[in-house]
Amino acid sequence: MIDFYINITLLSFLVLTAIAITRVRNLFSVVMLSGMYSLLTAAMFVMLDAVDVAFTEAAVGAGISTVLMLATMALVGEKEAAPKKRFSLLPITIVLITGLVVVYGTSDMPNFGDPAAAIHNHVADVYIAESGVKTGLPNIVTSVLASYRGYDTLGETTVIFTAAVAVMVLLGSLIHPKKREDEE
Amino acid sequence: MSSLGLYNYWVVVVLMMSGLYIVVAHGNLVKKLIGLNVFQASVFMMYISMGKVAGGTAPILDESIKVYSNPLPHVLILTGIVVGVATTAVGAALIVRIKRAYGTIEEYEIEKHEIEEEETNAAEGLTCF
Amino acid sequence: MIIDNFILLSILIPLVGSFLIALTGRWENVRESVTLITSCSLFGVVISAGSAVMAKEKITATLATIMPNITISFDVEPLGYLFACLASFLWIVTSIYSIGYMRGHHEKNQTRFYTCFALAIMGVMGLCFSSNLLTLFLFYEAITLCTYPLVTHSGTEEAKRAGRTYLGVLLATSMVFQLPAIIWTWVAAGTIDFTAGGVLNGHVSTGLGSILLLLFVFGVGKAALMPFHRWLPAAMVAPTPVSALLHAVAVVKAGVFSVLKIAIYIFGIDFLGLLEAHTWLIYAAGFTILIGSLVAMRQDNLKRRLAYSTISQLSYIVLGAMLATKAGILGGGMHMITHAFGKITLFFGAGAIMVASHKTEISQMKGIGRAMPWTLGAFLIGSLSIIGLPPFGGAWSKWFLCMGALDSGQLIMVAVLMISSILNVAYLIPIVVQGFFSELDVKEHHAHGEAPAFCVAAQVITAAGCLGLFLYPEPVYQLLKIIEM
Amino acid sequence: MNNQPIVRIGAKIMIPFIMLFALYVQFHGDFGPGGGFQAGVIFAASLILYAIIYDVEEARKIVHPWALNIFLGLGIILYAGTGIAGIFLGGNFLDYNVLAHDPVHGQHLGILLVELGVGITVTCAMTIIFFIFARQEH
Amino acid sequence: MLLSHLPALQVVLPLIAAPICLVLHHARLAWAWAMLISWSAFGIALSLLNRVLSEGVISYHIGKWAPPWGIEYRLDEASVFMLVLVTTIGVVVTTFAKESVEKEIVKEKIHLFYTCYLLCFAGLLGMSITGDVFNIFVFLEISSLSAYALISMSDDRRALTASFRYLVMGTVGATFYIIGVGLIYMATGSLNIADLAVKLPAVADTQTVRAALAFLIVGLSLKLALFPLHSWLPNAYAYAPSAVSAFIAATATKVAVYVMLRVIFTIFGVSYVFGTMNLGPAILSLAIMGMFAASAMAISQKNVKRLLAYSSIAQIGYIMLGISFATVTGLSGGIVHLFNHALIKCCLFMVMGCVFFRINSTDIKDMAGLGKRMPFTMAAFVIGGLSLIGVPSTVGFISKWYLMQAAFEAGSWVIAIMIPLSSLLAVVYIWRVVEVAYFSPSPDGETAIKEAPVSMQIPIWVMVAGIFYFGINAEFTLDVARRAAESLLGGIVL
Repeated sequence: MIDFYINITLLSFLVLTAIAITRVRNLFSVVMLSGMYSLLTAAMFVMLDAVDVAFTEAAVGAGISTVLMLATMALVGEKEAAPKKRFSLLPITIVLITGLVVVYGTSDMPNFGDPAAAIHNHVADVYIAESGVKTGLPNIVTSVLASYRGYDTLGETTVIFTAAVAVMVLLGSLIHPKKREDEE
Repeated sequence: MSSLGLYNYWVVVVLMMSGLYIVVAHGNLVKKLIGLNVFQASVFMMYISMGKVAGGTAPILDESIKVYSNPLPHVLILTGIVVGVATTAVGAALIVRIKRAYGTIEEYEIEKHEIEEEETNAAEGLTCF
Repeated sequence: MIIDNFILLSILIPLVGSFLIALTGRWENVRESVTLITSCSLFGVVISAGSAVMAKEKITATLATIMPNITISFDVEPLGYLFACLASFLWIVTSIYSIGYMRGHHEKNQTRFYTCFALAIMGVMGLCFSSNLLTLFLFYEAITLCTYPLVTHSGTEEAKRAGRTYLGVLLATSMVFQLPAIIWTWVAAGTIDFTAGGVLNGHVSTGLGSILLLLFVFGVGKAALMPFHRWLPAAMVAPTPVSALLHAVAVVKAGVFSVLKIAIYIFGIDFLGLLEAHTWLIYAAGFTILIGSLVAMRQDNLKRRLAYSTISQLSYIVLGAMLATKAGILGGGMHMITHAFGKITLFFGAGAIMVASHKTEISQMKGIGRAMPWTLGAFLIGSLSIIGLPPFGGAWSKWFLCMGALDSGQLIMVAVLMISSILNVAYLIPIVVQGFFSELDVKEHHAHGEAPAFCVAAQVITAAGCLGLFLYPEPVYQLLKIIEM
Repeated sequence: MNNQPIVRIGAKIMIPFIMLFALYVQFHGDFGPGGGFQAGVIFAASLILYAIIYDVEEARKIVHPWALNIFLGLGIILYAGTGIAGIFLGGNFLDYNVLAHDPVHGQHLGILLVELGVGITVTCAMTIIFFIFARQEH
Repeated sequence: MLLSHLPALQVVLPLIAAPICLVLHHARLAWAWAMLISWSAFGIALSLLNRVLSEGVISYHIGKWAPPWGIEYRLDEASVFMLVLVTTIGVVVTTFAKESVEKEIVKEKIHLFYTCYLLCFAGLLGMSITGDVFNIFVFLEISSLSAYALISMSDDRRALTASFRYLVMGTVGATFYIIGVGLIYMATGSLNIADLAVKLPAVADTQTVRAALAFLIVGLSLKLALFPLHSWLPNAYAYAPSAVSAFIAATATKVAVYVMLRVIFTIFGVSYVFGTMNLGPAILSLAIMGMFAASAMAISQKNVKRLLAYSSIAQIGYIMLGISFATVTGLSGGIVHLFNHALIKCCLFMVMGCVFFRINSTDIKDMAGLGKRMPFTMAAFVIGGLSLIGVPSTVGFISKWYLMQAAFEAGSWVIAIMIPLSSLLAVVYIWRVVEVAYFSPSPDGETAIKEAPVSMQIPIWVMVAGIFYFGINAEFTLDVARRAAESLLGGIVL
């Protein structure tokens, strides 16, 4: 039962953080809050048995992303202007509809954690049953990531590569000695 | 744990909505980007929640364990997180450039600049025709 | 050899000609020689197949298969052949005329003019020999696009506006009415080939048939049936040879030719007669005939008056097709020829006056006949032919049209034809009369003589044609008679 | 932060340990949580830490930008190369079974190699991205 | 031996080529490298096309893991059609890019340009070839991220905001897609497309699957710029470097359409989407609204590239219109239009590249008298424009014919008339440009403008030749499209 309470607590904190992010207008606080959000998410992932994901989320979400956003903020300033537009119904509508559709979709799903759900009994069961024998690795996530779905991971690596190249494109490559950007 | 029912998913929905709301409603580009992160993170949580098996443990094989949580969502979300940070990096770089080009990162001010640019163009156009 | 590749040759010659014209544009004498040679050889090729057509030999050619079972293909049938002869012959005459006109008028961009002209003729040739609706549509659109630069030739704001109307009306009608009708026919009948007796009978109800007929007839915007006639007066900003050949002969006749062809080979006159819509269209044509003439009377600009006259005359042919009788088709086909000769003569006259005296308004043309007797003489002959008086070609076609109207019991239409003839007299003859008998307005303008020799020659030829068509209508009559309906 | 000796010395001590931890995560990923991606991020973190403490231009001297660029791509090439090696050894693309005599060994080797590829690319990518951001002027 | 692994090489080749291109660091060298790779990819695509047409579906198991456990490449007529399309455009645009990029992009960044270009290329190929819904997402992101970078490379500062807006909307779209994938994954436990098609019918009547369909369609609609989710597109196309506009306009949205086709027809099946859920009318009305609204907006544009971008949105409407009929004719019309429109838009954007190359602007007002000064370039514009309008003997006519035929067969002649009506709007916006270019006097006192370089002319005229060739002899494209449509409508590809 302790799991249950931890779970509830974490989720409540997540909601609070998310709402705080929408309200706060100091970007520095927002970035910090989003780092917190990532850490809470990571903790949540641990609760849900996704240790690899938790590790990654902690390293990326709370680490790299936060550092990156801080670096950005150092360059662009940290104050968000007060909303100039009148309160508009459109965003609320879009968000509500999206939320309702997700609720609609999830409410027909098997209960949370239900071992009989289709998701656990079609593809994943085979991974659990045979990956240890076929790859010799105890970490199923690693064997699925690198071998069964190794192609996805190749793509993922390429995505990171693309991001690095894109940043070079936008802000100038490291190779060139430091100088002011030539665009302006 | 089964008493939770679908509670987990619905909390995720709330997170998702707040993330999307930031993206749609806020004009500050940094905030938008963070909203995008929140939105994506909540989707990741939805996936991981789907992979949870009651009474299961992390999918690392061990003699003594019988029930494991579903590893596939974990794999997918690992990829998802990477994609997310990649997007954040590109977005942040774009914001830095936009700040330099326009002197602001508020959407409506940028729009104002662009409309002005368009109008000066149009004025030139009229003299030409 | 020539007969085998006759169709492709007759399309290729103007195409190659246009390329050569574009290439030799720098030397105007060479360029104009090329034009003349091209037009003469085209006419030669076309005429050489005459006996084969008379003997009902099957001449076909397929260029490409666009979509499964839909091809770009050609065959020769009498109606199309007749039109091809007409267009290729008048192209020679117009080429002669153009040389005089364009030089006399010091026009710019003459190379573009001759190139597009040749391309338009290519379009007409393709249209004449098309053996299915798609090919017809293809060349129909090609004509529209090739003549657009001719309409906007001068590049003035007025010309551009006219070009917009021209392109807008022609493309809009063809794309919004004609193309859907073609595809609907394809979906309903499974074929869009021109077939003797029609293809629609038995595949569509008379209700749908009526809708299709309306779509087709209004879709052929070049037939200038009201209310889709606006493009024709607008096109009058083009240089006069364009108005003469294209907007009195090639383009507009391409329109009515398409109507005739669709009526005969897609609907079939039997099925056509069953359709509700053919009566409506008869009235629409009658309406256009009368209103066109009435509007023509009110125009002071000579070319515009002639344009409205053309609108009115074109509806004779549409009327002939819609009567759904053999005599009607015969009259329509014949009117296509006789009106062409008559109207081209009139336009030549208008152009000649413009070159020689720079006058465009009828009210300025008092006494002009004394300075330009040849021009105005030819103009008179053209007018008489249009009115339908013997001994000129127009008399025959009006006769047959009246016969057709009587055959199908449309007495009102007989009356319309009569009234229209009177109106023709009213808007054409005063021009000649004031030209010959009023005093020349000397103080306004410098004295001028007859138009350039090239122009006069062309007018004489076409005026002689009007006479010839009355005396020897036999070939035309024979060709039209062997159309299988 | 050149005038903060405590931070500088602290960092100097920590950086090797962070790197060591990264290596542990890299190669222990087969058994416990971790793997190329996490290792790459941690390794990059050590370099980023160095750059924060000692300025980016200093860090650039240690990890040469050219090397970063080359290794950035090398990771992918290592990954895809392992896959292509599978083709040349008679399997499909990314088929590790054929890499060694025994399929399980092959899998082991293959996973090791591709994880290494991921690690290299991620390290370089993260480092590059941060360095570029850090040397922008206001 | 390599021959049987061509499906893998198709994507991996440009993927490996990108990092190599990054270190080449020399403008010409990078270009030559990209050229080599795109030609090789083109060759691979053709040989795959040949194999699929003669032997049927190819299934390639990556890592020899049998689907649904491993990732499968599944090549049927539809996917191979996309491969050929993307690689053709790739070859053409790479040829074109040489001079254009040298002019528009600073020298030190040219190798980065080609790196991104190859990545985008690889991403699009990966999306077309894969048989796994999650893998589609990964490659979607590769192509999108590189596209954001490519777009932002232009000199115009508006390209930056356009790119950012694209990034935000594209990411939201991709995340929606991921939510949809998650929901169907939850319902079936599978990610493999063919496997999903087998598994879904059993659970089709659940809210989860319905919600999944909604998310997938909305997410992909964002990506393919279906009206009214198009707002990222006009600026992105208008202010990107010319070569990028040509490439992305011809491929990116098209591949998204292809993924949409996969989702609708292969995964969910036509009877579910159009029968049970009855989405046909919704797609149809959005398509028609897009056709008219976007064309109308195109008319009021001052910048020709922006005009063409709006026209692209309208053309997406045509494609979706064909899909919404869910008949063989309609679908093959849509697929053929996909191909045809790619040819046309690629050609037109390249023409604008040439114009920009010489006069540094793509505003209509600056194009006065250009018909005389750049005769070949502008002739290509006219031909492309006519094809966009749908004049017979060009490719645009073929697709319009098929779409109208589909409309008549579906018994809705009102829609059939809508198609040419919206083409009339195309006449208006194309003719605005034509009139200025041909019938307005060129501004005086300006230095003489030369025709664009030959290396930029050749790809344009290759496209023009394609516009005519496939417009006069469409049997091949129609045949492939028809087979693709049949295989899509047949549910699971056998």
